[in-house]
Amino acid sequence: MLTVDHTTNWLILFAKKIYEKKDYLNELDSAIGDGDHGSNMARGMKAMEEKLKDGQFSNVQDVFKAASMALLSKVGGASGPLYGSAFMGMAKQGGSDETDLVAILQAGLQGIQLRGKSAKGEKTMIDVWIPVIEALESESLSKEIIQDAVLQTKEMKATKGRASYLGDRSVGHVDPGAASSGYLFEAMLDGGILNE
Amino acid sequence: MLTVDHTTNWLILFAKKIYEKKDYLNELDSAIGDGDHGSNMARGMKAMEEKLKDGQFSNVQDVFKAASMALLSKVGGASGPLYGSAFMGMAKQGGSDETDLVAILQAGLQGIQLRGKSAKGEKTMIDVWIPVIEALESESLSKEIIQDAVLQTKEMKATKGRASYLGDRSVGHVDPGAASSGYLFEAMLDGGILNE
Amino acid sequence: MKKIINQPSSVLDEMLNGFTYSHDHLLKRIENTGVIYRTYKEQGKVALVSGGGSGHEPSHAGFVGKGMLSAAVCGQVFTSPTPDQILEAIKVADQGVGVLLIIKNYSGDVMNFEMAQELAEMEGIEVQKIIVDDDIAVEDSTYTAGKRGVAGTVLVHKILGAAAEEGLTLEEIKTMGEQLVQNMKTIGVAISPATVPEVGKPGFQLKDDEMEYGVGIHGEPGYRREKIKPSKEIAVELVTKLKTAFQWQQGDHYAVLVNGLGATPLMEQYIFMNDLQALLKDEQLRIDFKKVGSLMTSIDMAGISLTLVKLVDEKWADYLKHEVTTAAWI
Amino acid sequence: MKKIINQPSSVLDEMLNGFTYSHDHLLKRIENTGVIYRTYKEQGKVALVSGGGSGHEPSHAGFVGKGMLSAAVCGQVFTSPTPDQILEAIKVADQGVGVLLIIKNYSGDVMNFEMAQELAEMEGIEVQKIIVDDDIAVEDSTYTAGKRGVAGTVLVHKILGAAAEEGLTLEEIKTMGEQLVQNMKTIGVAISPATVPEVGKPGFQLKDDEMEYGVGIHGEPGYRREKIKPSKEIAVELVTKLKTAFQWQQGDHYAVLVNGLGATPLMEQYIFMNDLQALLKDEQLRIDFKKVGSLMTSIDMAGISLTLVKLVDEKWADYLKHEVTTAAWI
Ligand SMILES: Nc1ncnc2c1ncn2[C@@H]1O[C@H](COP(=O)(O)OP(=O)(O)O)[C@@H](O)[C@H]1O
Ligand SMILES: Nc1ncnc2c1ncn2[C@@H]1O[C@H](COP(=O)(O)OP(=O)(O)O)[C@@H](O)[C@H]1O
Ligand SMILES: [Mg+2]
Ligand SMILES: [Mg+2]
Ligand SMILES: [Mg+2]
Ligand SMILES: [Mg+2]
Repeated sequence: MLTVDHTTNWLILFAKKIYEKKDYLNELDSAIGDGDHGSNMARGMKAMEEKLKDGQFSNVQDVFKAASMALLSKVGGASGPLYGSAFMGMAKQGGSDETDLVAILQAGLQGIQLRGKSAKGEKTMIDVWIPVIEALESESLSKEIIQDAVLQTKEMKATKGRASYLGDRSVGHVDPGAASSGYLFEAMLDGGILNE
Repeated sequence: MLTVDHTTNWLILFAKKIYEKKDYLNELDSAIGDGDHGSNMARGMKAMEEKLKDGQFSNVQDVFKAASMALLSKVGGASGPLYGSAFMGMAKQGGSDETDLVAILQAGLQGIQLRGKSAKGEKTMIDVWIPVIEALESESLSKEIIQDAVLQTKEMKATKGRASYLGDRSVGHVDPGAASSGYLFEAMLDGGILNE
Repeated sequence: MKKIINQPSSVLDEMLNGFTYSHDHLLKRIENTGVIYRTYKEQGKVALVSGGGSGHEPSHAGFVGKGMLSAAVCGQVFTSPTPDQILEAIKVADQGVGVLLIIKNYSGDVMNFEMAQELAEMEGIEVQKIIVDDDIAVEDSTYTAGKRGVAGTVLVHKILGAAAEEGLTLEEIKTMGEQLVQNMKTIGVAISPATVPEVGKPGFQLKDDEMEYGVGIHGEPGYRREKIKPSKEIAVELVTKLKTAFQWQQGDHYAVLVNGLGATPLMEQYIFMNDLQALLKDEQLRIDFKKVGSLMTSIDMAGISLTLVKLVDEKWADYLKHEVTTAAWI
Repeated sequence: MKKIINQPSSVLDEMLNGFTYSHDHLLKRIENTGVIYRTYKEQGKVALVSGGGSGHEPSHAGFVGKGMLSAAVCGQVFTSPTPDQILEAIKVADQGVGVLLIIKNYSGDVMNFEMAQELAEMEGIEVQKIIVDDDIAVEDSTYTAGKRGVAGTVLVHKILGAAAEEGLTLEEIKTMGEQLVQNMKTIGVAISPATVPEVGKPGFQLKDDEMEYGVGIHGEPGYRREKIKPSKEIAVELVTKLKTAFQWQQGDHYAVLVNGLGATPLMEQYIFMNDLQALLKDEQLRIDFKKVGSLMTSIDMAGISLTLVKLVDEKWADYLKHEVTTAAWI
């Protein structure tokens, strides 16, 4: 079961990873996008961290909602509404059942897909969300699986987002949003959410 | 005595020298001005040559007048009105007496000075005109004297024209207008004006 | 990177302050946001709101004013603004009869503006949107995020701004906007790249003698890179692309915009216009409106874009000439 | 050299053709000359004529129109136009009550315009002149050709243009112009040089981290070269120079122009304006008019200049705001 503390801890670990990897994410985005994914996410993480540290949350739903609002109002670009919609979906699902992590992540994925109209294999962040959720369902989620999913985007050809303008030239580069989503799930493992 | 043929021949030799030295004059002007003196003069020479070749001139005055108009209407910048005024002064003087070359050149010099409000030693074209006229008066004009006058401008500090903005940094460079005036007088010698 | 700035991270805030100060007789900024709105209001008229990432100055804030936009939302450099700010802009702009959002077709912009639209509708404001995708450098296929929105967007501001001032309804303006976008195409060429202040180095590289056709206004890749050509040949390339896309007929009426990308002097823009003039004459098109200037830039990118609008609605030419009071439309 | 042009030698002609085509509802070109004149005429009003070398676009032809210049004479790039062309401009501009020449203080311009003045007077046209020398980077001494005329010239066009339209006499306008020039000072900074098309390489060199204060609009040398500084510090340097020159008092009324030199994006110009705003506030000056834009450029030079006008005549602020119809004044 997710608790307010666990969830907060998870998201703060996520923020830390993003700060550490900010330049790397910018570099990934420079290769196939506009070079700002690290800066965008870091800006959002800072706002999220502030909200999480200041806030008094009575339930998991409010934690996700706070994260969603912070990202929506600070990130902009494509990743702002996408992560914002993901956490908004997770908040809604968390409101009805805090115990089912798979259902919560699925609601997050659905949030992204409704907003981004994206499908599997288009070289976006959801190409990490989908295998991670599958592995979680079969109780086999590990850091390798996450990293593997991130790496898999390298060979994909982008058909959504800015990278799609590159056509075939997008092949051979890891998708920056996939990488940042990878950090989200690594933080989830590091936060010990699964061990509870 | 100047004749229409001599004078035309002189000016066409002048044009040739300018074409040959266009880049060099631009270079001189790049060092202490805006790098266009060669292009400016070449543009004017082309117009002058056309006028001289087309025209039927009954006297020397008309030759100088044609040259003046060509330069005035094609050169622009500082050298256009200066050379234009020089030839206009020469035309006026030539109209009253075609025999006295010294008086004609003096009228040309006066044309420059009235227009440019310049005095000796300000690192301009008149620093060639003045010694040339003096040498002509004492019947000692030679190419060395011309070249020497041009070179003398190297050590002067400009106080007129664009080069004046450089202050002390203008020292050490030959003045482009002095160089082009040098070619005018070399052409005069080459044209055999003095031998008549 | 050589720029007259202070901290790269404070570029947006300082620019907007300087902008608002410079034009305080026309417009205001909602504090702590990237929202610039005109102080001129007219009850009962539809309001136009646009915006997007910054770095395209004078777009879009330069077109806020009587006869054009009611408000513009300025995001971080090359980054779409956020829904909460867009919502603020919608609220300040609305004069009771609805707001039209003019969105350049980038995933980020579309998603953020759509979220703002949803939020505004929840607050009872009528909101419609049009999506501008005039850049024909990229094909609209299932393999791309669609065509990009570029310089033509400014002409959309102008035409729909006049329509709004004339009192057309939200529905009418939206319909006109959609028809306009379908009849508007742009294609550009870059000869040197832009440097985002926070990135500190150019977004792509071009050799000293290279140019690239079809580069996007955020430095998105174009369709061909080659040795730099004379203006005349560039004009032929761009006009040929547009001709194929429009399939025009002799005598068709068009409007034309030659747009500088930021670091390109007017001298070059007018020389290009001169080459263009000859080609359009050969094609026997009737040009009812022309405009030259750096209206939709890409920071300090050098290059130009060419926009043509087929004037299928005869009002458009009048609307383009309709008087306005803004910081940037002459 | 990377430019969107054809033959470097035909830059002027092609640019003027493109310019005239783009603005043919406002102005015309006298064939085979660099003279651009407004088609709007008003009998009995004084006509203003300006001009100079090209490469400063939109100056001066961009300011030809109702309420500003009657005609502009465009010379070769960075080269004064010739007297015969200036004479043509005077003749086409004169509406029977005389012509005022507005000349930037360069030897070439002054001499060519003065010759044209003499020629026009011989034809019975009343002509007066004012010489603009607003650039305080260079001292006015017997060791220089005087101070240079730069961006302030555009404000002279604007103020005197409004005065002419109001019906002031030639003598009155000339007197006002002289007073204006005495109360107007400009100082600039370049961060990268300009390339004259026919020369093909930059007029001077600056290292990747260098800037130079006081560079002229033809690349004339400035007064100090140093490592590039943040906009704030550049603003302090320029304002300090202007303060010394003006010796202003708290509460004095000023107009301000932040001018881009050609390749500098509006983003930087507005950031600089923001820094300036703070300094002018500290000085407790009252700023009655502000303007930002690339109005007096130096081809593709990057940098900015700052012009202040002490508004000793209260009409000047109104005249600056007076409506005009030109290609470039917004
Ligand atoms: N339609 C979409 N659906 C899912 N993810 C998307 C979509 N569009 C973009 N993305 C993700 O967003 C990432 C880029 O985010 P970011 O660089 O912050 O935004 P922007 O593209 O506006 O600069 C991409 O790497 C991709 O993973
Ligand atoms: N006031 C003056 N009197 C005499 N000669 C001058 C004066 N001003 C400039 N010159 C001459 O003109 C030359 C520069 O001419 P040019 O480069 O064609 O014009 P510009 O300075 O307008 O570019 C200088 O080298 C100098 O000899
Ligand atoms: Mg990005
Ligand atoms: Mg010169
Ligand atoms: Mg972005
Ligand atoms: Mg010159």
